[in-house]
Amino acid sequence: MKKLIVITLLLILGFYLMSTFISVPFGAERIAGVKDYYLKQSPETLKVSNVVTAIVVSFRGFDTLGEVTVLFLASTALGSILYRRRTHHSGLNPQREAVVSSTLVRTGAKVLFPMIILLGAYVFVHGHLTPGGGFQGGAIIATGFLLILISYRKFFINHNVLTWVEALAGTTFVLIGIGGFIFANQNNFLENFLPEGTLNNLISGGVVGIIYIAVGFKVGAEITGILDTLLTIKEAGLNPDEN
Amino acid sequence: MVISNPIYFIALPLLTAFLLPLIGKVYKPLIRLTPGFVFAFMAYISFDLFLNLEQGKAQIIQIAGWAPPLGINLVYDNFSGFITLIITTLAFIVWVYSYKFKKVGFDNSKKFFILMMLLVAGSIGVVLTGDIFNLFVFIEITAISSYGLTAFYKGRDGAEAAFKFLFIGALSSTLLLLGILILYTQTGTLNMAEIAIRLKDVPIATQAIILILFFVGFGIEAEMFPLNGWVPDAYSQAPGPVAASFAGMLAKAGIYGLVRIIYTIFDLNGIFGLLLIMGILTMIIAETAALKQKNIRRMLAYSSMGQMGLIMIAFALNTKAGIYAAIFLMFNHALIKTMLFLSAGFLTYSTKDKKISDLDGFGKIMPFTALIFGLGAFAIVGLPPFSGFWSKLSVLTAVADKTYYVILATILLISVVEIVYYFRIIGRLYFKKAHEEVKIHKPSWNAQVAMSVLAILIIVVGIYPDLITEYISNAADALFDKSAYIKEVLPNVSLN
Amino acid sequence: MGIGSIIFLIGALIFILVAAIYAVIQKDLIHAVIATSLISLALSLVFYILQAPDVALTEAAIGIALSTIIFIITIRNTKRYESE
Amino acid sequence: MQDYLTYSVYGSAILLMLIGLYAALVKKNLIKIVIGLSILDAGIHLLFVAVGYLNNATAPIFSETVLDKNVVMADPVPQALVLTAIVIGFGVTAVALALVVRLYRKHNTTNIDEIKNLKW
Repeated sequence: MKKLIVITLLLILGFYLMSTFISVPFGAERIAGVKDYYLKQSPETLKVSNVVTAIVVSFRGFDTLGEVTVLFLASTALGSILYRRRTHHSGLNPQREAVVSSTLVRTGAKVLFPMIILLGAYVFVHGHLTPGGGFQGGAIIATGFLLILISYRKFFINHNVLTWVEALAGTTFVLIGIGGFIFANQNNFLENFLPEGTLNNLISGGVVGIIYIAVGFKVGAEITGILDTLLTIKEAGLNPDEN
Repeated sequence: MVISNPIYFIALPLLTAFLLPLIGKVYKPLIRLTPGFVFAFMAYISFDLFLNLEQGKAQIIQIAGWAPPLGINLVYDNFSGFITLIITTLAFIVWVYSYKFKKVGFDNSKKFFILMMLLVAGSIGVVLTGDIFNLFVFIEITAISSYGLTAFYKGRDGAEAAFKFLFIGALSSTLLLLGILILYTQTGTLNMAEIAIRLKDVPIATQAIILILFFVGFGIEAEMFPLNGWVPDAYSQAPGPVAASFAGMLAKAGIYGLVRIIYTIFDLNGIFGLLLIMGILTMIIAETAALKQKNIRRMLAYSSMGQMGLIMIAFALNTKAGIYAAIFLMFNHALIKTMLFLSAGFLTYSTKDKKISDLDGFGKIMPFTALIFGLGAFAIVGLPPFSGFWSKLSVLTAVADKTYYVILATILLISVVEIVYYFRIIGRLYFKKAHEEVKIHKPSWNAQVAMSVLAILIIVVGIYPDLITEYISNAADALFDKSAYIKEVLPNVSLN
Repeated sequence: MGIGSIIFLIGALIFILVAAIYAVIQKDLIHAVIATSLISLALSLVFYILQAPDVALTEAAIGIALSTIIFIITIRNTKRYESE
Repeated sequence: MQDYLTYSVYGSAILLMLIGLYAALVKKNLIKIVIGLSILDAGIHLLFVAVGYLNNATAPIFSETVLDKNVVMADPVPQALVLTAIVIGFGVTAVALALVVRLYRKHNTTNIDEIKNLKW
């Protein structure tokens, strides 16, 4: 009975959504809006060839700050929800009791790990030139650490390093923002205060590249932190007296 | 002056939240002190900015140097400034209260303050931003920090409440995202002022769909009727100061977003009827549910929902008097509910179930806290010497001006219900014999300071309402005059 | 858009829907999670065809790998089968 | 042809959302609910990118070969927005799963009907 009601409601919702979206046919020319300006200004003024990067980091850079905050928040909230007790003796990773993975997996992981990290770094360093950027690069780096974490059960991520990377990358982002506030022409938060350079050079786009590198470090560190928290979940003993 | 800039309301808490783990490595007590400095500074600049803001003017902050509609912009006008002022002040007071926040250890107080700071930053972001997608990002920031804070205590059923909250929140924020997408396809822009201009050419049916999606998206934080299932659970399971800041900041940010969308972007006649019906339903259902509650925190949560319903009714009147009353109510509700939650936190500190019946005779056992709670109860039902009276009076006159006599009668009836359940508690506090064995927990000095400041504010505003009526009236003007908002944000665009 | 891309696009969309239905009705949660991971895989191909390489890359890294792994870790810490 | 594409792309995106919503609303298993939410997210992301596509467009990147400005480019704005949305969705999923683990620790079940300390 409940299923029937839900399905009926969903079909009504689907019908209305479909009738709304029919008015903008797939692939047809769209209403003129901010996008035309972005497509024009991004290569001309900002000297960033990847327009999506230009929008994410410069035109809508504030969203990106918020987005990085969301990830930071997720990793903090995860820590507070799952209550990781700190193991002070760092060798005592609870996962060491788990089954050791095969030599093949371990060797493969060892070979792949540097390549994955390199790919991730490449993706976020070239964020303003090619597809990709801080989020993608950071996520790729996190997958590299994930590979190591699941193939070497004794691998222990030093949380001090993670904390430092996370905090410094986040601070760099905000400080670049405040730098724009102080040094840039119009004194706006996040405004570019470095020379733009020439289009399609690695060093171009002013602060865009630097911000995306900071984002890459931060996203990589945060997702690695989330994965590590979840992987060491067994450690979390719930003490009912803890109120 | 460079120091006073609305951008700091968001940049500063984010910076501190990112740095807090490092600060903790330098010197542990700084974890608790730094948020206080930041909140105090934010409260200072919000006073500075608000008092220097000319009436009817707005301060537009461009981010990254792109003038609106291209980049994201913050709009600091009389209305958003007033709400920011409330939020920053409450944030500081809540920090004072929770400075010695139980003995949870430094690692946990670090997480607590990070989540708390981002909740404040997110709420202020929702209030200040002038960009519809940025609004969504800030809504998500407030939402995720609230999930974390709700589940903060391990001993309670916080995880259950948080999951419920997360479920409703994730669904409604997805629908909000869908609404934003439809808006973008129809108007080609994300700036709220420009959307308001371009929406005239959009078919009414499409507008209605977008509006319903937005209603669902903001309704959850504004505690609107079908979406407020999380409220009593989250308020009763979260730590005391968190419940206080949900009432004072989260709900305020939600209702702000809703009315900003309704008044500034859309131009549909049916909206106000819908908001009115939702407000009445929310108020009636919540207040009658509050009457039945045995747990004091749940009762306060239902009462908070009822108040939000009343605020919605006042906003739905679509007159200046109605908006004025609604903003006054928001001010009072933020202050008084915070005070009630903070004092209730200490009254029921040692009891396990936080039952109302456990409070018998506490008027003698904990005179100060009980007095604060009593003051709050008197103020929230709208008795004369307190500030709640003036806001309730202005709501009633605004409704009467519109000649909605049925609604007037309903509000009066619901007020009686409110009086019944609040006075029941006061009766228990002062006129019942105490239980044999009571464990009490004396509020620490900083908590006493926090509660006293709130109490003094309420009494002062109650005796001299003229102190703030001018600001509220300016805020109401800022919301009501849509074309002024558009002109401030987009000075080069001519309307029509 | 060439005819080849269109056929590929339609095929990927059908695959996505089938995988989604499978993910919803499957009682074994690990299988359901693998199906959602396949949704992400097909989705990132669709994004690539629709000229959104940035989004495709993000979906590939986050949707296929990271989301799936956090689901699997959770399932390993809870129950694998959905009971009626 | 164009009509068929409109119906099939938007239709499947909306259908994907509905499937996700159905799972989230009807299923009793907490992990299934989270899976439903992530399918719902996937549907929205598809819808975003589909709306941004223009006929015969290239990706919005000015490499050396497409520097003549007459090339039609896909709308970059929905792509930028969906990047943000994907990352936010990942954060929400992680928090949701952490809550599931904690609920399982406490109640030893992932069935929503058996977790009812608070009234729904």
